Amino acid sequence: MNPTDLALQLWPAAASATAVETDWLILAFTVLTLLLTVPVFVAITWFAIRYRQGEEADRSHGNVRSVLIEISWMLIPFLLTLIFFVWGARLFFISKQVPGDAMVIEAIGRQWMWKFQHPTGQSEINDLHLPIGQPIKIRMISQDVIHNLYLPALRMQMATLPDRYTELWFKADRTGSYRLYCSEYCGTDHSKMDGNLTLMTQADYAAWLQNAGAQQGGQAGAGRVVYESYGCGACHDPGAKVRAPALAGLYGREVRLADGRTVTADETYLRDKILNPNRQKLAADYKQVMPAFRNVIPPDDLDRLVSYLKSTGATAQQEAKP
Amino acid sequence: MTSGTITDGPALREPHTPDSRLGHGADYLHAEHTLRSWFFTTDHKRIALLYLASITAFFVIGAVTAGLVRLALVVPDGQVFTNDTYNKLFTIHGVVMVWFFLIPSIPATFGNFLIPLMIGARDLAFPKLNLASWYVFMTGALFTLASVVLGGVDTGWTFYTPLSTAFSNTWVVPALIGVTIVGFSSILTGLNFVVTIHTMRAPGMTWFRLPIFVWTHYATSLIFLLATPVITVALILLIAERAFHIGVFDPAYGGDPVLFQHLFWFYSHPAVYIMVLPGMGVISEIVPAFAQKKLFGYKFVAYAAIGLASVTFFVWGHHMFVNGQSDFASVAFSVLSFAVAVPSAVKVYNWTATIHKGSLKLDTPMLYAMGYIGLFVLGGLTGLYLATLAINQHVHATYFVVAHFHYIMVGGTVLAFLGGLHFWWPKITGRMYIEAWGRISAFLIFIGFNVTFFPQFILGYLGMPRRYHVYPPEFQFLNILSSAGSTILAVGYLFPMVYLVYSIWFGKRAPANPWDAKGLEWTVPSPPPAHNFLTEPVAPKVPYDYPLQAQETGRQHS
Amino acid sequence: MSAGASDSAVGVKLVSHFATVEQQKRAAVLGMWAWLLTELLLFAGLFLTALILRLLHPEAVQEAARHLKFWIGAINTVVLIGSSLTMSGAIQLSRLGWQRGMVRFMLATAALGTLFLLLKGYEYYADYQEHMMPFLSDRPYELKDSPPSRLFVNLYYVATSLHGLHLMTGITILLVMTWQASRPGFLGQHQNRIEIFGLYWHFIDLIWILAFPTLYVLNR
Amino acid sequence: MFGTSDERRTLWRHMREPVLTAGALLVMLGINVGLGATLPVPHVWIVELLVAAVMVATILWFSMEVRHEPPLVKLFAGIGFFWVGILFTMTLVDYLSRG
Repeated sequence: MNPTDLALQLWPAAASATAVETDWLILAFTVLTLLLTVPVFVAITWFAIRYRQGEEADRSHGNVRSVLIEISWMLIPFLLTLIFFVWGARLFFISKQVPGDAMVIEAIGRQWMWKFQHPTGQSEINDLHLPIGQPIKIRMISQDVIHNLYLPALRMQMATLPDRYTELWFKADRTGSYRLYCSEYCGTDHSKMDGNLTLMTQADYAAWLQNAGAQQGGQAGAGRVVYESYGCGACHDPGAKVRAPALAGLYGREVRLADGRTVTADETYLRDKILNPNRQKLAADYKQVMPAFRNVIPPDDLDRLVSYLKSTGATAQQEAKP
Repeated sequence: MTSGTITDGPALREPHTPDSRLGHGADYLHAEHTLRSWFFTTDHKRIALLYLASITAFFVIGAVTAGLVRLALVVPDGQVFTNDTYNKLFTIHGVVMVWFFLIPSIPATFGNFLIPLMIGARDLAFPKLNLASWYVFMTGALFTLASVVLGGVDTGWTFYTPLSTAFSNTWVVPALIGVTIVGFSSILTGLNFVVTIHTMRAPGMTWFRLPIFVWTHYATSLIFLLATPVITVALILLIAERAFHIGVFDPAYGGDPVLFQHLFWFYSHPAVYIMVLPGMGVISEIVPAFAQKKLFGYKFVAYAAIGLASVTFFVWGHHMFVNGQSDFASVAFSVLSFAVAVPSAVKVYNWTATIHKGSLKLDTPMLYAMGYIGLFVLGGLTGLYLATLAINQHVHATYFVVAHFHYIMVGGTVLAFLGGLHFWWPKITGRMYIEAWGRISAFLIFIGFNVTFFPQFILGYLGMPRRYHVYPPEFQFLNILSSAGSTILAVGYLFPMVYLVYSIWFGKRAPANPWDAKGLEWTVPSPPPAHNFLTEPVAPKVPYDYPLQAQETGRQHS
Repeated sequence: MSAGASDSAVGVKLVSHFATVEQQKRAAVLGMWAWLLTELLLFAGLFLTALILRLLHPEAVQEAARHLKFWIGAINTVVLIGSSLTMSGAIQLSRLGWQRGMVRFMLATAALGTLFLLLKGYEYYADYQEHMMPFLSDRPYELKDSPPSRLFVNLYYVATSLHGLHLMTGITILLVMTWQASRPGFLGQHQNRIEIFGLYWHFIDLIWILAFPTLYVLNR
Repeated sequence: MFGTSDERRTLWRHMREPVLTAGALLVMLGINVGLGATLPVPHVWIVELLVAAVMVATILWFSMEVRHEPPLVKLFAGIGFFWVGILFTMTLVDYLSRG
């Protein structure tokens, strides 16, 4: 189904179970809204006709238990709407708990385009092809201002912030072509920062990966190039003149710090150390000599570099085992 | 009830002779005639008119830019303007409407004019400060207006960093300086109202004899005082950020752009209640007057105003559910936002109960009031949709949000403003407008508004993001519908501008109390004398002492 | 020589739109307190920013705070506490109607305020010498290896200059008022102006009492 | 400058409270400066914050004479701090719970 085929659409397509449940949520909420408002509208209209000045009508007033009335129309609607708070919060929490087997797509927002990178290394601009029936996590960051990745068919959006990773996940269950947008105003061509989200079967997706082949070689392979181009090896390679910590096998290991603490060299640690080595967490027995790469290395290069470092970690661990 | 003879003839040229019973003294419009007596006046009534003229001008500017935005959106491919022009247009619309129209609208005009009259005071506590606040307002507003029109600003009225600080190439700093200055005018107005309501009430005018209009303005003034300084400092930091790269909001140095959003919304969410509460005050005056019935649940409505003004400070994070705020904070802000429904519901149900078994006159102010109730209810409940986390994840920053806040701000504030304008027009000018025209324009505005903004709820749910100049073609039909509605709305707005101005010269003389309304402002001649009361005002024993009233039991009457 | 002996009548002249002097005085006091509310919230935004910076970048903020002139800040606090004392003195004497003594106390208050600003100016100068002005683009920054420290140092300038601006306004008003108050008959008509201004002055003091620990002490 | 002993007594009667207040403030400042200069224990900032809070309360209560004011002014003196509390608490709810 192509969204552009529709002249007038009144309800958006839903491509995941969460999206369908969100629709039920808003429909049910609308029913409650009507229950709460229609009586008011009808009453106002009816009173306006019935008690119009000059109309004969019974205007005598009996006693009214006003405190009881006031408290009931304060609390009953409030408690009823709270049901929807709970329901909405439940869905929200589901959307925050990423399953362990989720496929990770790296997304970068910049003025004014999206760049998506598949786990196998292929990347695409503005458009995104994804398989259904598989949890997908989009990890995203911005290179400049705040953007917001919005996937209406999945009823999902998340801001991309400069220098901080955010994520959203979903499990689509319907193939088709849908829209994706930037929904946080980001400057001149904000409204052109959109594209198509194509959801396909797993087989089609595999075929697409084969054929699309935008950038083969994978993240880690590309990361090796980054490693070379920034001259990291000059200090970090074994046998380098400057004594810097070896990086092979670093990922996932415990690192003893100068202040006595021990931290795990996870992804955040690697990123922090590259972007701003002085910030904290200086490794024990080393002097602080590394320059900061904040504002030097673009986020996509950083992603590749970290992938590379992770892969060298995995290799080293495999070698160490036998 | 009536005072003075009612004759037709030119109003502004001939002083109105007040009832001999009340002693002598020219009314405030004719007390002095020089230009100086207007621009250096310390009379709260004249200052209210200065504000009325200025905010009407700003409303026209905001409305014209809105019209241009709607014009651009008739076609999906953005052929009418360049993207930059479009972005500047909606920024002007937002900045002008929010800061130069909606925030001062009801408080600075009707609040200024009516609070001293309603509480039985000769003036506000600090008349010179009142005049100063108008000059501060005009300085800031014209400064900003010059920079958004001459240079253009393309950040949207929200000024989010780092777009506004590091990436926009437009005149952001002058616009920010102007908005900061206008903030001081809000603070001075709020300060004046708070002090006036506390210290200037006539003997016997206890808190529970005050009209709800005064209560809601008291609540509004508290928000002015407590929220405005925070946006002032946020804007100062933004200016320093842009001018000196101080970096606190700049991620390039480790600053946090989300912190700006916190400071911004700490003000800007309560600012919604700066716009809404005075409107509720106006409606609470109109409904009893046109039902000739005592306001139902007076104390609850009064406390609800204070309740709204307090609760609104705990909910700002619902603007940031998908902006990188922690999940825990989002849940906390979400549940607190639902609490806003309680005092809002109190207001709406009590107005409805007031109409029950009343004796209704469906004149223009009442038509606006009824329209207000309907639109405010829709706007308020769609606000609860937005406070629901899962729904927000879908409709955040879409046209659903645009529709929602226009239902609150146009359906709420503007309709209340127009209702109040018609209701107090005879008091302010001493002239009656032509009733038939008033009713026609009320209907036009109600219909035009709904045709304009209801399709935007659907557009938003379909997923059309806000601030989009170029949009997918499948949204064109609803956008055309919305733009068509806006032309009806525009005609509806033009009508009152014509017939109200016409009435100043050619309208029938207004009696002191044309609506048989209660309240001290209706006990003085129309227009009121320069010193408000010619005899010592006597506070009513009971507020809203209309002929019809429900026998409310279960609590003590004060 | 007796300054106090020249007692003058103490009172407040009624302005026409008030019913009583009592009402007029209450309005003035409440008005100043309402204004001070806004001042508090204004500075609270800056203190909150400082706290958030501390949470986000603890080490950098500590490092930056250690470069601030702790002792000048402390001496300045003493100066402001002293100025509060002289301001209280002026208020007390105004109630007694001791006009000349009051004027001297007011001058002393203005002098202490000015001393604060001079010390602050010297502090800025010392900061400049030590390359601690990261917002100057053409001057290298001392802690350039720690970008987040810039944020805190810059915030320090925003906060202290905003406070300095308030103090400067206060001194200007105080001097104008001293000039008016030195003329005969002032206390008979406008005694409450001294009290109202006193509230403002004490509040600037209060803000500094909060700013000093927030910027200089807590982050060490 | 105050000639007669009568006048000096009157003066002292009126100045006793401001002088004592200033003295108390200076002592508390001394404590904070001492703590800040020596940093005797970890988390000394808690103590410093408490001392600063007491200093603020002292200025409000004595220097600004809130204790002699009617309840309304007392409310106004306190309400601002309550609102500062809202601003800080709700913002920290976000920052302290970020993963």
